[in-house]
Order: sequence, then C-alpha cells, then structure tokens
Amino acid sequence: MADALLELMNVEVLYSNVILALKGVSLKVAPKGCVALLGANGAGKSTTLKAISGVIASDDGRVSGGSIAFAGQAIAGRETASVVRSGLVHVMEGRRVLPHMTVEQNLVIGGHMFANAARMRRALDGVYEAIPRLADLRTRTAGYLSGGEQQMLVIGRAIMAEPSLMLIDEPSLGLAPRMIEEVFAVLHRLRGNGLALLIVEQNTRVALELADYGYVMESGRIVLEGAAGELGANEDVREFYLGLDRDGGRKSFRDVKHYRRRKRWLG
Amino acid sequence: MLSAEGVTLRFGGVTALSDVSIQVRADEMLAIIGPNGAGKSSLLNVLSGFYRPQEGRITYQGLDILGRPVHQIASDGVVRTFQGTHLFPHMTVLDNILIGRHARMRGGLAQAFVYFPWTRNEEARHREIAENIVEFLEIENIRHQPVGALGYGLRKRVDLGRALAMEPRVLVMDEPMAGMNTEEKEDLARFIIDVREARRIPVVLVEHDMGVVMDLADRVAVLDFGRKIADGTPAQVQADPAVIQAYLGAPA
Amino acid sequence: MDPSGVFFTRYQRDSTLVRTRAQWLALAMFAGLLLSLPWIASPRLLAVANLMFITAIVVVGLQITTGYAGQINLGQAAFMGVGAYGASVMEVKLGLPFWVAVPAGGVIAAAAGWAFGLTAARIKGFYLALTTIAAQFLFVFVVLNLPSSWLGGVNGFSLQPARLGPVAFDSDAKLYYLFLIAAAVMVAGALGIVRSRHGRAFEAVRDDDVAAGMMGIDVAGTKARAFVTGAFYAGIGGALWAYQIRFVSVDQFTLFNSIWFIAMMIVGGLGSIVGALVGTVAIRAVQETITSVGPNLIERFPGLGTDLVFASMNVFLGLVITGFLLLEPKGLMHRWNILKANYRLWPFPH
Amino acid sequence: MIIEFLNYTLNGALLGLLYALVAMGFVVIYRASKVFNMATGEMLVLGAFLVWWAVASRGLHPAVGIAAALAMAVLVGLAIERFFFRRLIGESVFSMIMVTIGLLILTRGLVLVIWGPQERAFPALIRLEPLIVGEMIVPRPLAAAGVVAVVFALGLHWFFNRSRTGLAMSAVAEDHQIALAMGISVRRSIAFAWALGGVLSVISSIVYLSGKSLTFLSSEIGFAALPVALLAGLESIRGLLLAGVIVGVVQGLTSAYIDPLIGGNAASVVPYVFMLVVLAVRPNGMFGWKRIERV
Amino acid sequence: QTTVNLAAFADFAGPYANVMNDMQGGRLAVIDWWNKEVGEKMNVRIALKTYDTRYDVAQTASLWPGIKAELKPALVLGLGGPDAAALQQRLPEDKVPMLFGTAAYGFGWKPNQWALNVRPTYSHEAAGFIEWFRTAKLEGKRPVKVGIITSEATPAYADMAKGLQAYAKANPDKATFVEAIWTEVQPADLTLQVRRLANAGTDLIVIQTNTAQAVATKRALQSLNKNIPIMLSLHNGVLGSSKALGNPNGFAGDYEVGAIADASEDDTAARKFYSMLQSKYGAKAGWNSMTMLGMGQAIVAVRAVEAAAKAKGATGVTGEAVHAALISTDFTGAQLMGLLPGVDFKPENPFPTGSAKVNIATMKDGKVVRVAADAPVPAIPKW
Ligand SMILES: Nc1ncnc2c1ncn2[C@@H]1O[C@H](COP(=O)(O)OP(=O)(O)OP(=O)(O)O)[C@@H](O)[C@H]1O
Ligand SMILES: Nc1ncnc2c1ncn2[C@@H]1O[C@H](COP(=O)(O)OP(=O)(O)OP(=O)(O)O)[C@@H](O)[C@H]1O
Ligand SMILES: [Mg+2]
Ligand SMILES: [Mg+2]
Repeated sequence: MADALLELMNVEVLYSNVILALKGVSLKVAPKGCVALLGANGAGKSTTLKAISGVIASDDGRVSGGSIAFAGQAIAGRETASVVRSGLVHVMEGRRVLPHMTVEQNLVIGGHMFANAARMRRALDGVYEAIPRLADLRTRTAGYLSGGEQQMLVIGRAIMAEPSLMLIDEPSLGLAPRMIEEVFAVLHRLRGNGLALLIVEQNTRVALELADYGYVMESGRIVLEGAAGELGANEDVREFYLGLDRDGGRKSFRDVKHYRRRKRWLG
Repeated sequence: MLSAEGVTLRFGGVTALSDVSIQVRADEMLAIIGPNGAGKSSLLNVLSGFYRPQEGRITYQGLDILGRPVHQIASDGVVRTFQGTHLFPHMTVLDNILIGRHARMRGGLAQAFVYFPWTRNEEARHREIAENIVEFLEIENIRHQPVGALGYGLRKRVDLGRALAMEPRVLVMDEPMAGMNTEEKEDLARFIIDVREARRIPVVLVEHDMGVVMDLADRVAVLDFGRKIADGTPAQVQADPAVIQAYLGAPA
Repeated sequence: MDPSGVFFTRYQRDSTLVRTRAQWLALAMFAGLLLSLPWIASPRLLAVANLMFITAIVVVGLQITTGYAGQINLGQAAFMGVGAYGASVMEVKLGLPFWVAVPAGGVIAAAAGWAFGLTAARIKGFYLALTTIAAQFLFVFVVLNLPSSWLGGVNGFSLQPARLGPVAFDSDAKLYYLFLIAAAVMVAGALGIVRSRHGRAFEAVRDDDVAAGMMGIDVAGTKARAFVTGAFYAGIGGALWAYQIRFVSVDQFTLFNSIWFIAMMIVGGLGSIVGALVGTVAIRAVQETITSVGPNLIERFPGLGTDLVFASMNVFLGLVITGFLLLEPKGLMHRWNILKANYRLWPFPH
Repeated sequence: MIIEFLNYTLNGALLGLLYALVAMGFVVIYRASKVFNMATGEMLVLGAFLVWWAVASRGLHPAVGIAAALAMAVLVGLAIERFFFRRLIGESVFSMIMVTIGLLILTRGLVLVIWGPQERAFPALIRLEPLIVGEMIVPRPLAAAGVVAVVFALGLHWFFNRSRTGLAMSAVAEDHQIALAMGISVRRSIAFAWALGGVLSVISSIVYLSGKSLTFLSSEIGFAALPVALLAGLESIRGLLLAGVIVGVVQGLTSAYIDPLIGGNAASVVPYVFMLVVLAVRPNGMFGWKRIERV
Repeated sequence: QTTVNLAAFADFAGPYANVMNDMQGGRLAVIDWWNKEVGEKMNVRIALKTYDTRYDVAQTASLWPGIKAELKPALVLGLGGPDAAALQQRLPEDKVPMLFGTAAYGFGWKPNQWALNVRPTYSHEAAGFIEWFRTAKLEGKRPVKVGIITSEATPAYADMAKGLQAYAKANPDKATFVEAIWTEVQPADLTLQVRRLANAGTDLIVIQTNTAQAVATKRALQSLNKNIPIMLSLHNGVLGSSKALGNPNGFAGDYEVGAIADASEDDTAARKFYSMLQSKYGAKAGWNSMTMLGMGQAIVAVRAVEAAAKAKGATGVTGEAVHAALISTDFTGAQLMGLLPGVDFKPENPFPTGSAKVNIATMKDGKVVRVAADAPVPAIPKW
C-alpha cells in the first residue's frame, strides 16, 4: 500500500490541551479499499475520524503530533470544509442531521457543491433509489425522524457528496436488522463503484464482511491490525467483538460471564 | 403494573402509533422490537408522559396517569433511559447520577443558601448511593469527567446509572446497547440482569440486537408502522412470519 | 481538582470548599487583606471596591440564572432597579430600617424575577434572552408612569444613610464593611446553592431540559427558581446601591448595565461563581483604569484633544473585551483550570 | 376620523416595515452564521456614516456615493469575519453574542473617534415631499422603506430557502460542526452574512435617516426593531414583513390614541408587551423554527 | 500663590459627547482669563481637572471619592443629571458644592442643596418664553396653545413635559397645554403626531430634548406645509438644529431660549467677553450656546471662588466657603460678564429665581438674532 489514499502516521490528538486521546495512531486506507476500525468505548475511534476530517478543532481538540495525508496532501490542521471538498466526507457519530430542515433539504445540502442542479438531481435520485425509505420521508422534518431514520438520512447525505473516501462512524447504530442489511448492501455497492471507506463499527461481523483490512484500538493506540479474515479468526476478536465462544457458537447473554459479576451493589 | 390501552398518537399527518395496547407485568422483562420508525420510542414516550396520545389510556399501578406532568411520573418510579443519549454534557458523571437522586432529596433553596450541616449530610447520604452505582457500573475512573467528553458507550452506561439512581419501579430502556461492542453488551446485559434480580422490577427494553432481545426478554412485542403485530415469548415471535417479513429479514 | 496526596474518607469532605491547609492559609490572608483595605487603600480604590462588591453580587446572581441554569438574562439591571426601588419604598414610605429594606428589596426583585421565570418554561433560548430586554423597558415605563407618589416617578427617591443602632453607614469606609459582609454572605450562599440539589437541577435544565423533566426535575419550577434566585441577588445588589448612592432613579439601571454584567460573567467564565467574581473585578478594574487614565493623559499631553482621548478610551475598552473573548472565549476560569491541570501533571505535559 | 385612523394604520404599517428592514440585519446574520448580532444598530450607524461621508462630506453623486458606501460596508463585513469570527467557529453561542457586544462598544468608539459626536445632516436621498392620497399623508422615506423591505424580504427569503447556496448557509445556522463536516465553508458563510449585513445597514440607514440628523445615537432603532425580529421568529425573513406591519400598526395606534390618554409613552413599550404575549403562545415567534424536543 | 482646585465632569463618549468640546472650551477660557486678570492680583490660581463620567451614575460615584481625596476640590463643575444623582446626597457631607450650567429639573427642586444650577428649570424657561410669546405674538389676547415633543428615555426628558403641564395648569389664562407627544430619542417620523398638534390649533411646539427630535419635527412641519414655531433650548438650539437639518437657515423663525446669554450675533456684553477670550486667551470654542453653557457655569464658579477668597482669604477657599459665597451672594449680570442675567441662589431654591430672566433668540438668514432680552420668568408651583 505504498500509495495509500489516506495515511496516518503517529497521530496524536490533544483535547483542551490536556487530554491526550490518541497516542500515536498509524493507519492506512488504500484507494478503493475498505478499512474497519474496531475498539472498545472510549478507545479513540471517533477521535481518529474527527482528527482526519478536522472537525476536532471545533471540539477544542487538535492534532498535536504525527501527520495525516489524504491523496498525497497533508491535511492535518486544515479547515474541514476544504478537506471535505477534496473528496472526503465524515459521517459523524450521533445522527447529526440538520434538525429543522426537511429530509430532502438535508440531502440537497449534502450535495451543495455540485456545479449544476441537474447533477444534484441525479445524485438525489440515486440516494432515493439506494435508500427507498428516505424517499417516503422526503418532506418530513429531519429532527422529528426516528433514530434509525435519522441514521439513514446522514448516510444518504454523505452519499450525496460523491466522495472518494467516506469516514463513517457507526453506521449501523440504531438500525433494525433488516435495515443494517440494506445499508451495508448500499455500502457494498458504493465500494464496487470505487469508493474507499474507513468505517468505525461495533457490529463487527458485518464490518469485517465489508472491510478488507482492520485495526483494533485500545485507549488511544492501535493494538492489533490485519486483513479482515485474519482478524475474524483472532481469538480475542472473536470473544470480545463477535461474541462467539471457543467453538464458534454464540454465547447467550443470559448466562454470560456471571463470574465477573460483583454484587457489591445492593448486596 | 404499567399499561397502555388503545393508544393512538398522531403528529400532523404522521400516525406514530395506532391503537396500541401493551401491558408490563410485575417482574417481567418486556422487549419491544420493530423496524425503524415503527413507533417504539414514541410508545416509550407515551408511557413516560412526554407525548400525549390523542386516544387511549395509560395506567400505572392502577391509576390513570395520562396528563400527569412528566417529572411526577418519573419520580413515581417510571424511569427511563434514552435512545441516543440525553445526559447533561457539561456535568460530571457523578453529578449526572446525582441528578437521579434529585427527586428523592428534600432541601429547599433557602436551606441550600445557608448550607447548614444537614444539607451537607443529605448531600453526603445521596452521594454514597451514587458512589455505589458508580462502582456497580465500573465507571469509577471517569466519575469526575464531564459527560460531554465521553464516548458513546460510556455515556450509555452513565445513562443507566442515572436511571438506577432514581430507584425505578419500572425501568424503561430505549436501545441501551446501541453503539457497544459485544463485550460491552455483555457487561450491560449483566447489569440489567443484576438490577432485575436485586430489585425485582419490570424492565421494558427496546433494542435492535436480536441476540440480546431473544436471550433476555421474557416476552416480546413487535410494532410495525405504529401497530402491534405480535406479542409473545421470544420463540413465538421469532417464528412469526409477519415479524420476519417486517423486521428480521433473513433469519438472524 | 485536589492536589495529589489528598484523600478523603468521607463524602462530606468532597463538598467542602476549602480543603487543604494551604487553601485555608490563602483564604485567611485574602480575608485579612479585604478587612484591612480601608486603612491601606486610597479613597478612590475604596469606592471602586464598594462598586465591585455590589456588582459582584449582581453578577453572581446572573451567573446562577444564566451560567448555571442557562436562562440568558439581559434584564439583570432592571431587576437590580426593582430591588433598589423596593428598598427605597421600604425606607422612604414605610420607614423600615435598612436591614429590613435590603432583604425586602431582594424579595421584591425576586418576585419580579419569578414572573419572568414563568415565561421561561415556554420561551427558550435566544427568544427568552431577548424578551428579558422587555423587563428593562417595562421597568422604566412602570416607574415613570405610575403616580409619582408611589414610586417617585421622574423624581426618584432620596434615602437616608443605612443605620444600625448608633452607626450610620455614611462613609465609603463604613459602607465598605457593610458591602463586604453582604457580598461574603451572598457569595457563600451562592456556593451553597450551586453545590446543592438545586444547583445540579439548574445545570441539568441548562444542558437538556427535556431529559431533566424525565429525570424527575420540575423543569418549569426550576427555571422559575433560577430566575427568582438571580433576581434576588440583583435586588440585594440594587438595594445596597440605593444605600450607597442614596438616590434612586430609573436611569441608573440601563440595558447597557445589563450588557456589562453579562460581559463580566463571560469574561470570568460561565458556570462558575468564582468566575463571576473574577470577571467583575477584571472588567471593573479595566473600566476604572481607563477612566483614570484619561484625565492624566490630558494633563500630561495637553496637545491631545480631550474628546479624542476619551473617545479612544471607548475603542480601547471595546478592543479589550473583544480581544479577550477571541483569545479566551471560555473565560478566565477555564484558563485557570487548564493551568491547574497542567501544574498537577507537571513535569509531564499530559 | 376614520381617515385619520386609516392614516395612522398605514403609516404605522410602513414604520413597521422600516423596523422589519432593520430587523433583517439580525435575521440575515443569524440565518447564515448562528450569531445574534447585538451590534445591528451600531452597524446601521456605521453604514449611515459611510453614506454621509461619501455623499455629504465628499460630495459624490448620490448614486456613486451609495455604491461606494455599499462597497465599504461589504469590506467592513468581511473584515469583521476575518478578525472576529473566524477564530470562534464552533465556539459557544454565548461567546459569539458577547463578541457582537464587544463589537457594539468598539464600533461606537470608532464612530466617535472618526466622525465625532456632532449631529450630521444626513442627505435627503429620498425626496421629502410626502405622498398625499386624498386626506392621507404618507412620508416618502417611509413609503420607500416599505417597498425596500418587501423587495429584500422576498429576495432573501427565496435565497435562503430555495437556492442551494442559501440552504447551505442555513446549515451553518443549524450547527457549525455539521456544516463543516459537509464541506460547507462556515467562514465564507459568516463572511457573506456580515457583508450582507453591511449592505442592509447602508440601505436601511438611507430609508431611515434621509433628511434627518445622524449621530452615533441613531443606533437606538436597533432595539426598536428587536421585537419585530422575535415576533417573526429569528429564522424567518418573510415573516418579518407581517411582524413588522403588526408591530408598526400597534405602535402607531397606541401612540395616536393611548399615549394622549395616559400622558405617557406606552407606544415605546407596547411592541415589547405584544411580543411577550405572542411568544407566550408561540414561543418561536410566528414563523421561527420550532425547537425540536425529542428523546 | 494659592491654588484652588476645581473638578469638572465631562462626557466625551456618551450622549452629550457632541456638545462637550465647546462647553469644555468655554470653561477653560473663563478660568484662564480669571487666573490672569483677577486671580493673579489676589494670589489665587484656579486649576481645573476634567474627568469623563460618561454621563453614568456608577462612573461618577466611583470617581468621586478619588477626586475628593486627590484634588480636594472647592467646587465641581457638573454636567448633568447623573452627576447630580450620584452626588447630591453626598455633597453636603463632603462639603463640596457642584454647579451646573444646564437648566434645572423639577426633581432637583429641593431646599438646602449643594448641587446648584445657574439656570432655573427647563419648564421655567419655557414658561418665560410662552409669556413673551403671548404678548408679542398673540397680543396677549388669549392663552398660548402649547404642545411639547419629548421622550421617556430619561426621567429628565419626562420632567420637561410634566413641568410645562404644571405651568399651564396653574396659569390657564396664559397657556393651554395641548398635548405631550412622546416619541423615541431618534424618531423615525413624526408627521402624524405633528399633524395632530396642528389640527388642535397649536401655536407653539416646545422641544427641549435633543436635535434629532427638532429635526424630525421640522421635517414633519415641512411635509404638512405648516408653520408652527418651535421653541428650542440652548443645547439643541437653532444653529445646531439647522446644521443637522442640512439647511443653514432651516430653523428660521424658530426660537431658542435660555436663562443665559444667547449666541446671537448682536454686540452684547457676553459677545464682547467671548471675543476678548478668543483673542487674548485662545478660547477653543465656537460662538454658540454650548460654549455659553460652559462659560456661564465657569463664570459663576470663578466669581464664587473670588467671593470666598475675599471673605476668607486665599487659603480659606474651601468647598464650604464657596458654598456659603454662592448662597449668600447675589451675583449681578455685570459681574457675570453678561453671560447670565444674575444669579441669586436661595437655600430653598437650588436655582436662581428672583433674578432669572430668559433671553430669546431666533434665526434669520442663517444667523442667530436676539428678539428679546431678559424676559421675566414666571413662578410655577412645584410639580
Ligand atoms: N471533546 C472532548 N474533550 C475531551 N476529551 C474528549 C473529547 N472527546 C473525546 N474525548 C476523550 O477521548 C477519548 C476517546 O473518545 P472517542 O469518542 O474517540 O472514543 P470512541 O472510541 O469513539 O468511543 P465510543 O465507541 O464510545 O464512541 C475518550 O476517553 C474521551 O474521554
Ligand atoms: N415529535 C414528533 N413529531 C413528528 N413525528 C414524529 C415525532 N416523534 C416521532 N415521529 C415519527 O413517528 C414515527 C415513529 O417514531 P419512533 O421514534 O417512535 O420510531 P422508533 O420505532 O423508535 O424507530 P427507531 O428504531 O428508528 O428508533 C417516525 O416516523 C417518526 O418520524
Ligand atoms: Mg465513538
Ligand atoms: Mg427509537
């Protein structure tokens, strides 16, 4: 992967000048590649994406070390808008719709950089076709959509921008099983069209199906990386991320790890 | 214990719930599932008094609670967690949990102004309860961090802690496990099981992770487009073709 | 944050404000300094200190309404005016002593605050902020148009000095102690409030009022309480002002004053009582310095046009405020906390 | 009598439209940057002095002078973005309001230093003879204010709600961070907003002050226009027209029929009282974005 | 030589910034003159130090203790309402008198004041004019129908309307009060309000607030094609208002009135004094009514210091001595260089009453022309 589309080298991120959230993260996304970023809560996955796109600046954070290159250009510290214009969009965690706008307005704004209205229209139709649910909701105010509907909307909005690299933070969050299949089908199709993806996902199974390479983060560091297949076979990943027991069967949530249970509370 | 009868809820042209009836029995875990936009969150909002349905009745411990102020319903024991998080981002984890104690504390403004020892002792008493919850949820290391700086998963845990601090008599949870990896889901599942064992309270759970729902729930209700299409044990529901068609898609 | 090596064995200790011996010592020295100020400070400084005490009380109240409970209030000066008029009526019309009139002023202002607080249950955000400006206009209109035998109308009120037994608070030095005590009590009270369940409820309502309701907090009541508290502080400040100036009229309480109160709060840092004090002192100090620099500049360089010098002072003041906000938009307390955090971690940067 | 009543109503409505035009300064900047500009009145004074300087002081032909003033106002707007708001993107709404307050103090000081406190005769750029319709008398500047307000409101309404650029700017008003992540240049949006604010300040100063006197205190109209902005709803440009007319008429009739009765100035508080009442019923003004409260 | 310190309050950045320069120039010139021509002989020198109070009570209140301690002033040259509000209760205790060059207000009308105005109230001045107007223009046949345009922006402005009303009520044979038009400080349009006055047969419109209201009223009259004379006060006089109107002769036929020398072109004593100050002392102030305010205030100040020095000796010029001199001395018009008709403070009135006379000037061909000197001021009941 010599000519990676996105390359992070030893990136460090500092929040409020005191909290060091990333402690030297290096990762690469090949052109048209798909990379999954896994990790526990608070590991720094979202921070990584925010550092890449630059929105971290408005969270009182900054990239304090290392380098980030996108399509050969150093982008660390650049203004988000210009990074996004160069072909990278970031779907932030937390269903960040524009609440007072209708679904269609949200999508149109997603395609605000199209030169002419006809191309925008085409992209819009493309999104409606990919996620038909959005077509039904087009005149609804985004802020009143259900959680899952909002999730679909932000993904649709990102597609509108026709990026070459998409950073997605937890796309399956809050989606019903059938919707997850649909959304990932869309992502598969986009991959087929040459879109590169960096995806943070807790639904490890589908993520590893989609990705060809994966990284596992733990408290601000990459602790494990490998091809998607390898990772899927790793014992820890199987236990902690896929929820499988040693022989590959699914454990029941009812009798998991009661040994770790500490009944100090209400004891 | 808590029940909705014939609830219909409309927003302008959108019918979020139509004629939905649901009963939460004492000491059971009821899961509500359904596709996105089916009306699950809306139903929880109706139960906790935030939405006022156009038709139907909500009863809690035998009393009609429709139209009661939200905060009263909450302090009477119908306690919930939120889809997404609705924590107080600028407050610390501990303060968020202490908010759960608010309705159980008594001191008035004037007492707070003078801050005599009894105010301080009351604070300390409740602080102790909050600390127990912190310990139970294993979030000791972040207790003084503002919640806004936490990742999604930890927030969900704090959200649960805050609800527990309210001493719920019915615990209503909206997608508590979204955004967690399997290990964390297991932890949370454990917390929920513990709470139920220790408190013997009913839990209403909305969740999209079928593994969790099928393993934990005693009973499952399925909503689709605002209507209840199924209600039964996990096994019954999982086998229901209407449910598979509307929700599960390929067998999980 | 606690210095390392400090551990608490009881939760009570955690809510204590002063924890270590070093903190006690610093506080004692500060108190000593404050108590001896009338002997060591120039009369001008003393007058400025008096003004700072009054302003600090008002700004601390604003901090509770706005910084803690998130209800932006651009009418704090009007509530201050209500307090001043309230106290004046008590003193002038009813002949009550100042130690009744001052709290009464606070209570009357609190009642006015309550009326506005009720609207806060419905009107939110910017809309609320800008409707509080209405408090200003209504205040002026009501005072000027009620029969002048009620609130003095255009004539205002003249007051006798506050009197406690044989002591008349008629000089800056005497008023200094009165105001110092009042400010200390009010600040201590504010610290109590923000540490209590009410303080937390205020913050919860600020951060997310919908969720707060579902957590058993009576949102409308809490907002009203936040306004009542803030207005009470403004009223106490206004009442003290009445006893300092001993003449009260509507034009002493302007929208511009409210704006300055907001500036003080923000410069200090939102959501911090100490921040309110710091901000008050900082802005008043800058204002007063600029005011004193003007005449001296002119004396030294008579060639400079008087008008130009004084007008430039305004530009300078504007630059200080905006410059400050650009460099430290989260307020002085934020910077202080970062400094403290860095100090704790020293020698490691993070 | 009835004619008189109609005349008060009409002039009140037109005055209200003048307020609407001034209030547009608040709304446009808010709509494209999420900043509530407390210095709107001061901006107007600045715009007015630019016009005065170009037309009255330098003696340029009015058309040229106004063009020059507009150009300068745009530059001022751009400079404000560059020096003040660029650093604050994503900061709390509070800091931004505060900066506009700082701007208010600063602008006032600068106007005093540059032009001094004297009263200046603002050139009569609009003919002064009133329009006489039957027994009704309508001052021409007010009529002009009405026309300009309507034209601008409709134009800007279209821009912000229909054009893609305008929509993108509205996204900035929703949330700086989302806008950034979508590749919208928050910077440019803010710059545009302030430049537009500059243009509006020049235009409204012309209709407000033509033939009157100008000092730095003319900024007071900013606070008179405030209730109009709130009544309309902070995001609604078209709504300003209706809100302006309502406030203007209520104020006009109060000043005509109530003030003489009570011997006081109820007309100055009536817009605020009216605003309070309406907001109690509709907390986001008549056409503002409704606060979305969901869990 | 003994130095007597005086403090002066100014407002270079607030609402009166526009008039401050001339006023200050007038103050300084008079003091320079007195130091040279009177003080030197008495071995007394007056030093004036100026403070910007921004027309703000809090500012004055915080400055004052410092001024008092540092300067130990024997007298303060105040500027207006806020200075009085901040200090009127303190001055008797601090034993420092304060003088204002502006007209007084009803609310300052209290006995035993240390804050004194060298002119009676605005309403007194208006009443003096109305009585002259009645005889001169209406041949004394009927009461003058008078309306006032003012604002509630400050209590002082509101007071003007109340005082005028009180006068009309007490003298129904002299004046009929038509209406007070309440408007903003910077009105957008007054056409209909003025038409209401015109329709009521108003003979005279009084505007003692500010220039913006005068200009807006003038524009309204022009729109209506009406010619009702306007009576202005000195601080918003005909010259300034015409300039602000953009027409040097805009207020032709209107009047400016004050119980102080007017800025007319006539060769009055005040004018001569001013010319002398200009040529010999380089007075940095134009020939206008604002300068007159500064000069009038300063001349009473220096004469009071002079009287105190004569009574108590050069070193005895304390605030108390100056106050005593102010109250007990009847300053004549000649002593005051014709700047004021005479000043006779009485303990019960903090402004001259017995000697108060108004000068009335009008505008003709772009010039201020005196039409009546020393028109007497009637008595008005306290309001
Ligand atoms: N705005 C912020 N200010 C301070 N610290 C922050 C901020 N945002 C995140 N952090 C810290 O950075 C660390 C990484 O957070 P991040 O959001 O990247 O985690 P994550 O891996 O995305 O977790 P999750 O799966 O829960 O979303 C956390 O420990 C958090 O406390
Ligand atoms: N306040 C509201 N105003 C308008 N429409 C609403 C409102 N609340 C919910 N809806 C609509 O009602 C429908 C049901 O929403 P709800 O949030 O209950 O879905 P849900 O079952 O929780 O879905 P998800 O699993 O995606 O969270 C949705 O179509 C939503 O857009
Ligand atoms: Mg994350
Ligand atoms: Mg939901």
